[in-house]
Amino acid sequence: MSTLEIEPTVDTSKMQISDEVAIQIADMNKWFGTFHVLRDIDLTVYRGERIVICGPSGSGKSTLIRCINRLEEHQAGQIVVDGTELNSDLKNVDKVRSEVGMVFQHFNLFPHLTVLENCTLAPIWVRKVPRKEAVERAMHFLEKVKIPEQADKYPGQLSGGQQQRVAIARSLCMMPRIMLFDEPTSALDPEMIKEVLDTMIELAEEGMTMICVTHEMGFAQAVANRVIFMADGQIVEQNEPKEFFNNPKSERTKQFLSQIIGH
Amino acid sequence: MSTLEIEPTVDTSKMQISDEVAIQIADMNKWFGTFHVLRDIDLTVYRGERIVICGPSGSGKSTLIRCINRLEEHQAGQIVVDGTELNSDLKNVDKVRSEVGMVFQHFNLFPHLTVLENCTLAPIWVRKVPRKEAVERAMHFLEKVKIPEQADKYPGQLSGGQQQRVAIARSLCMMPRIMLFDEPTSALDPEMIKEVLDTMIELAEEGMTMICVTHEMGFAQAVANRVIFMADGQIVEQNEPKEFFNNPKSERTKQFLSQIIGH
Amino acid sequence: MADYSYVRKEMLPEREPPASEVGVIGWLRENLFSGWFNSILTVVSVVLIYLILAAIVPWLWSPTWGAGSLSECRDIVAELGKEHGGACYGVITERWQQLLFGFYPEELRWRPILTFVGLFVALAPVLFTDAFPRKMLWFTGAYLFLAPWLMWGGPIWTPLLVAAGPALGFVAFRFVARAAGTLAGVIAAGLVPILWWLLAVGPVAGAIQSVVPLGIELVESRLFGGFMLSVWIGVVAIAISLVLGVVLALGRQSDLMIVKYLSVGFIEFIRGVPLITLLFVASTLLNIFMPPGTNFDIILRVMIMATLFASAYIAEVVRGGLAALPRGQYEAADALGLDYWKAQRLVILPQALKISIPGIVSTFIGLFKDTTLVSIIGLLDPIGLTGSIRADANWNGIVWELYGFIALLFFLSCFSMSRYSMWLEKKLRTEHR
Amino acid sequence: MTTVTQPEGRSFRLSMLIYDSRYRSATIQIVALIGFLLLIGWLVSNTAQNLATLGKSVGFGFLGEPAGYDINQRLLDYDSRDTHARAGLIGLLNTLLVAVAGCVLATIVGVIVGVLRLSNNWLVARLMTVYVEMFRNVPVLLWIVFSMAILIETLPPPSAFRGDEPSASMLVGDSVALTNRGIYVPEPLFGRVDEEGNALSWRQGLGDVHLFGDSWIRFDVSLELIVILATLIAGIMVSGLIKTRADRIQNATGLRPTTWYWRAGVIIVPTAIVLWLMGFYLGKPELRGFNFGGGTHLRNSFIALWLALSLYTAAFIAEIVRGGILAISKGQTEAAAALGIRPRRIMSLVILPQALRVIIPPLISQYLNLTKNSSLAIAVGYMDLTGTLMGITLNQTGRELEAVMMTMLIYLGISLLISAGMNVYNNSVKLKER
Amino acid sequence: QMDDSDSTLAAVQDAGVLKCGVNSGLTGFAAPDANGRWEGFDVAVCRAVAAAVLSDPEAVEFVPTTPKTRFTALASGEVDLLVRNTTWTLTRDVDLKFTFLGVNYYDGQGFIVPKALGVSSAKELDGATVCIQTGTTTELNLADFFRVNNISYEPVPIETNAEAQQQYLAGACDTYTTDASGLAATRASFENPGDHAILPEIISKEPLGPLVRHGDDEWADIVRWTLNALIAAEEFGITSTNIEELANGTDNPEINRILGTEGTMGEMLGLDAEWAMRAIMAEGNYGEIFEKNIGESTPIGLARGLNAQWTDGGLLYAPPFR
Ligand SMILES: Nc1ncnc2c1ncn2[C@@H]1O[C@H](COP(=O)(O)OP(=O)(O)OP(=O)(O)O)[C@@H](O)[C@H]1O
Ligand SMILES: Nc1ncnc2c1ncn2[C@@H]1O[C@H](COP(=O)(O)OP(=O)(O)OP(=O)(O)O)[C@@H](O)[C@H]1O
Ligand SMILES: [Mg+2]
Ligand SMILES: [Mg+2]
Repeated sequence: MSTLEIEPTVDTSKMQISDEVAIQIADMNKWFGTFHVLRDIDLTVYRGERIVICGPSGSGKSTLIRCINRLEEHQAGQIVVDGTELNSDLKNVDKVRSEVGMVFQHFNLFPHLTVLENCTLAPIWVRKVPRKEAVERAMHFLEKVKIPEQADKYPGQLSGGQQQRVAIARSLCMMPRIMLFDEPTSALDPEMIKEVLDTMIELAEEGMTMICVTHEMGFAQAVANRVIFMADGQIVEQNEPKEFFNNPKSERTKQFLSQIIGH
Repeated sequence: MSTLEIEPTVDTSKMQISDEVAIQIADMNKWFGTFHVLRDIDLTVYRGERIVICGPSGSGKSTLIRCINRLEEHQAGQIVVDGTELNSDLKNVDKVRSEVGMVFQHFNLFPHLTVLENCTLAPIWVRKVPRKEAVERAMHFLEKVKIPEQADKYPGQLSGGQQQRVAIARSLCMMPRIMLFDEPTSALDPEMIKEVLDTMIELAEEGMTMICVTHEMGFAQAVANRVIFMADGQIVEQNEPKEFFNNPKSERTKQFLSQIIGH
Repeated sequence: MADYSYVRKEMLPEREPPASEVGVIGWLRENLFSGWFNSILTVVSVVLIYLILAAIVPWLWSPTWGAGSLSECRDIVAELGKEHGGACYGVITERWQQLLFGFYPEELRWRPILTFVGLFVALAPVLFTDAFPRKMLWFTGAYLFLAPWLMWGGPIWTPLLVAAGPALGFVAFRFVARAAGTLAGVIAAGLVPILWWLLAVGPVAGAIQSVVPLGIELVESRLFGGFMLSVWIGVVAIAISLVLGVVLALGRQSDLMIVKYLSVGFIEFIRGVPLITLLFVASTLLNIFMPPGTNFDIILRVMIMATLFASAYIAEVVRGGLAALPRGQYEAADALGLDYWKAQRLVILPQALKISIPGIVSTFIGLFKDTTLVSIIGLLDPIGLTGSIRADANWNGIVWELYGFIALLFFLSCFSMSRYSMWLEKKLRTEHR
Repeated sequence: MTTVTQPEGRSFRLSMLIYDSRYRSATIQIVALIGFLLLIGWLVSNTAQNLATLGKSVGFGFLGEPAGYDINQRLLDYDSRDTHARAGLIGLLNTLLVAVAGCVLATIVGVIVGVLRLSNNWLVARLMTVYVEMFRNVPVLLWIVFSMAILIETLPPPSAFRGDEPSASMLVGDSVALTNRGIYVPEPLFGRVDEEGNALSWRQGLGDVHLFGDSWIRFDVSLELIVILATLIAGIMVSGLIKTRADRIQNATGLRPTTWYWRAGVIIVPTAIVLWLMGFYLGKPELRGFNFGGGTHLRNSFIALWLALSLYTAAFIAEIVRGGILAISKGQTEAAAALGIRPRRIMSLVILPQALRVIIPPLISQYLNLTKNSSLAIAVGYMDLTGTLMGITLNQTGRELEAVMMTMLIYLGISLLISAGMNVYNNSVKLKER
Repeated sequence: QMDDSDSTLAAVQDAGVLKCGVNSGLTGFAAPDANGRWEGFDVAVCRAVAAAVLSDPEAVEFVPTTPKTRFTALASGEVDLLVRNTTWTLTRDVDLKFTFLGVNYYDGQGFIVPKALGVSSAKELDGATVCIQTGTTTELNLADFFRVNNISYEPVPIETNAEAQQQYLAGACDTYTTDASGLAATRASFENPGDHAILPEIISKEPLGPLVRHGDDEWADIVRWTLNALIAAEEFGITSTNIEELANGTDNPEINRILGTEGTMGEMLGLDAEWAMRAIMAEGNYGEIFEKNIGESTPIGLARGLNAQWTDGGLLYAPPFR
């Protein structure tokens, strides 16, 4: 993993963390068939927090954040997002999903729609935003991710970095209060990683609550206010980034960090 | 482009250039449809020369060397290879092709044949070499490119660098007097570039006439005795490597070199 | 803001999922009753299955294997007091051999069986490339000539001399290619075997046979029938159409306008008309198109038309395979100095054909099913035979048992072939980089 | 540009025909063409010779002669004194009828089965798999024969409806009869009268227009039909306007007004009024003599052929649909779900537009197959093109060459039309891509 | 026209086998049994010809034909002889260029109805659904009959007799029409034959007989006189059981001429003297063939009717062997 050197211009002072709880996960368990993939997860995320999750492959990181917007169903325990409990009530699911944006490793843009249409689709059909307003909003966020000029192209015509930035803009257009990122940079060429991370840093500076699965340790150090290390479906260690990287407590963490950095 | 540091062990003294003309291109023009891709190309290559062609993408480098073994047909002017003019006479084409080996960017090995079979195919069927001799010859060249132990594997089982070396050995098995390389390293991971360049340097040391499209400037400086810069289908500048890199004459060349090195 | 620092002291063990998630209940909940819509679907399906089975099973269960005629069956069923009647299997007992082999002489039936078994042995090295040694391909080659001989019989010399055709073609190629170039060589290699087969094989085989009589009993193709006929038409048509199809596919991919349009015209024509019209050509017109006095028997004529039919489809399959190859393969072959035919034979076709095998298998399945159409022009394939069997006063009025038996035969063979082709496709997809 | 001309004095040599790339392709093509022409010539001369021996001549005069046979299923009027040409036309229309009806039903069933195969209901998915495998792996001819046999054996004969205690009864308020001779449904009629025979509407129907006089392509156009069609089209256009307006409102305010009842209304109400004005009523089938009379009779042969072809083709279409949906990666669904889009909208906004590009080309070639397979109609006595032109006409007149060739050319024409349609579609999709 | 060099007789004798076109399955007339041996009334004629020409009644290659393929098969030389319940009509004789060689079965198109229908005459069939076997003269006769009587009907065309029977029994058609012989054969295999009646109207003449191609009179003569020999044999009481004995010579010169003990009839036909004897021995005389395959003792149970000898009031009348 390339440990990106983040310039010290990241302005953490702006990143306010309130006392309000954004996500509350209690005693959550999940199985795939008989495979126990998430075990007794307890996690409280406050509004404005920026959390980075790391851990070896297969440790359940993706599954955890996919549970938060119910792309996966958990079988035991509780997940409360913004005061709404995720259970079999589909209305709650809809509510949570409209609060929570998600960005995937492989962008998952809709290839048959232009960039602009990708961004306006959900606002128009889910939020019932007038088209004009939706377009304005989309252009606003496309400017924010610095590709307003690509609005009329199709995703296939963009580079990976550009596509991922469109994906971020598409999520933002739904005005989410929480953003989930699942390894947003790991499918990108090195030159493009930076442009995506820059966009994410900007988001963080604006106070967005973020949970990000990533192995970009530079990003974690610069932006996160908490790093969570998972292994075998459990939260093994969590701490502030500085402490976490300089002074890991558990053996598993040490071993993992040495691998990542030695790489 | 990574400018590879070539060790100064390259023994240029061995690289003899004779007065004999290997390739003579005069006033050659080529169009793709109405697009004028090569314009008034004049080029004389002497036996034993090592020529590197560089230039921006789309400038016609590949097309030029593909004309030399008639993978593309030129529409005006003359190309004489080893005393044989390339014209509509198919016998001449066959003759030239058997004198000229070519290595592609994407290797183009035959995936259904083992490495050894890849190397013996053309000698047996084109040169009518007895199978035993063809195998011996193939093993000889596979040793030369340092992968005799892979002879019975299929190309799909090899790394990119190994595949490209097999491709070189395959060409050599036809005992060509001239070798053409079209960006032989640009599809390779950085670690593998060196092994392929080493093989090519070895070839150069043995006095093979070589024309190589590449952006590996280290290689050009160490091995080439002439660098040709193309742009817009024309030869814009040519010179000895030292002069070319340190003291480019034309604006286009300067601009190009600054891009390549600044990158 | 809390203090986040947290370290797990000991790792949690893996636990069993809650009972509602696994086991029978979990499975049922997840797969059958997740949500009201699914529950309704499940109930509807169960009812449907019950209705179908309730209608069929009692009918199927009927101990009539020994009955010698429909009326005997009726008596047996009536004795059992079955309300809705029962199947009459006596007809299968009596006629299954006919349905399988047609009128092929009983004492010679080992020959089609042997041919059929040989087919698998011959196909094995082609279809399961990894599991069988390449040497077995020799048997595959020999089988091409052995199988027709086994089926039709006659002097051993005929297949041997027919097999000599390709060899002669090769010699001709060598000779002519040296004297007049590859293209002429290829033409000669095509013409010589054809002339040899058409003009020389018959008399020469006859001559040798009169000196050294060696052979097996001749079986006329009119005796072919039943399922064997379907298989045999399918196999022969596919085998020959492979050659024709490759030629057509190359023609269609060619830069030469006329060659291309001739190929396209042929392919599109054949694919544009129903097979039944081609079979009508076989039954009513083919003899008119041939020189006066020529007389193929109807099964040969059907095979000819089926071959033409299959070759258009195979051509499209092979074309797909050719198109799937990257351009670099052609260029590398060119740069090595291989000429067009060598490049095709050594580099392009081996790869393209391998990619095409699933498509070829599907074409075969389609053709195999379509062979039932020959019943419409009076051939006694399984469906044609049902007519003849029902013309027997004993079995007049039988419907389901015969059709069911035939459907079962077709289902078993087509299903297993299509499974194989799917397996192969999956394998090729992972293999192909 | 300076062209280097070929050095002078290089005269033409014969070997250049093969070894010179300028002549080589021409040489090969001319050889191929000559070979082809020779082949054609050979076939034609053989044919001529054989026909001469048989004392036959080629000619299409037979098409103008009376056919002499009756056709039960026909879309245009026809009786046994009409010509063979008209019989052929009736057959062709029957072919087209069953092909179009088959394509429609096959698509509906295929899409449903394809989607259900992906259902997370284990039983349903299995059931659909069984359906697909069962139909795909048994020859279509068997299915056609089977479905005919099922219709004949399981449905009651018309006589079962007769008598004081009939063992079978009509459905849907005595207006639909399922019999083993086919299905009788009410037919639309105009100019309704009351018991005394007085017209109940302003017109006693409008009558028909006869086109093409007495020739073999003559046909009647019902004026009522034209009026209804015109009304329908006008309604649909107004409905389109309403949709445009709804779009506009949605664009402006984000809220889409509920307009479906308006849109349905402007189509249905005017049509209903027009129908009433013309005295529209449904003529119910009723038992008359040996058969049901009145109503529209969908014959067994048609239904059996239609069902068998549709269900058989549907099995293939189901696989195509399933493949098309699977080809759209799971990521697309997840991304849409994560945006809060509801499953049904995900289908219509994200999955289907993409899947259709994958699905439609193979779908159309299935339509082609279905059309070609409809030629198996003779197995159940449905008088399609093969049954008339290549069947009874051929058999009565002994004109094998002409009849078979004409049939082939007609089928070829249909196929080419369908594939031309497919090409147009492919090109239009391609344009959208980049 | 054919010249002598490709005479059918020579071709058949060269091949050593007679290619005979038959129905692919018609109860009593032609059908293969469980062992694949063809049996039936038409088949017997083929065997008789083979016996006459090749001295081996088994030297027949039976080519199953459908109504659609039969004429092409004969015209193209795929079969040497067509014996397949084919009606002798002017068009077939003249326009299709075939030669009919006599009549082996006088048939006529009739109707079968369930007795429950309460119909006693075909003229009462107004509006009925009629099953017909397509590709034959039946549908033309049917169209004519209903038109002449100015009544309507609904034709249901069906490919094979077996399917027609199935539809008729299920009530999918009110009546089934085909040659009366076929109707009788079909009715015989019903579960309750007594519930069905064959209507009195015979709406057509259907003389069924063997045919060959135009232009080879020698071959036509052989087949024609083989058939005549079978008929005459019955008239003169020559049966397969007494033929050996009669062949030793009798007082009846006509019998002697038929059996080749007198005269040179075989030679005239280009055969040997015992040709007719072999033909009769193959499956018996006409009467025996009839009884064995379709007569009253068989399930088909056809009465001789029109097919009785002229001496018994029928139409069978073999020209003199003289
Ligand atoms: N749909 C599924 N069905 C069954 N097992 C699954 C499924 N999805 C994931 N798993 C398994 O659950 C475990 C955790 O998967 P998860 O994707 O959450 O890991 P991760 O930590 O994100 O790994 P990575 O870094 O490779 O993305 C893995 O062992 C995986 O194989
Ligand atoms: N077969 C072809 N048909 C039409 N245009 C072509 C063809 N091949 C190449 N071209 C065009 O000719 C021009 C020169 O192509 P060429 O491949 O020679 O460039 P190049 O200098 O090798 O570039 P690169 O560094 O990208 O390989 C390009 O504009 C290309 O688009
Ligand atoms: Mg993951
Ligand atoms: Mg290039």
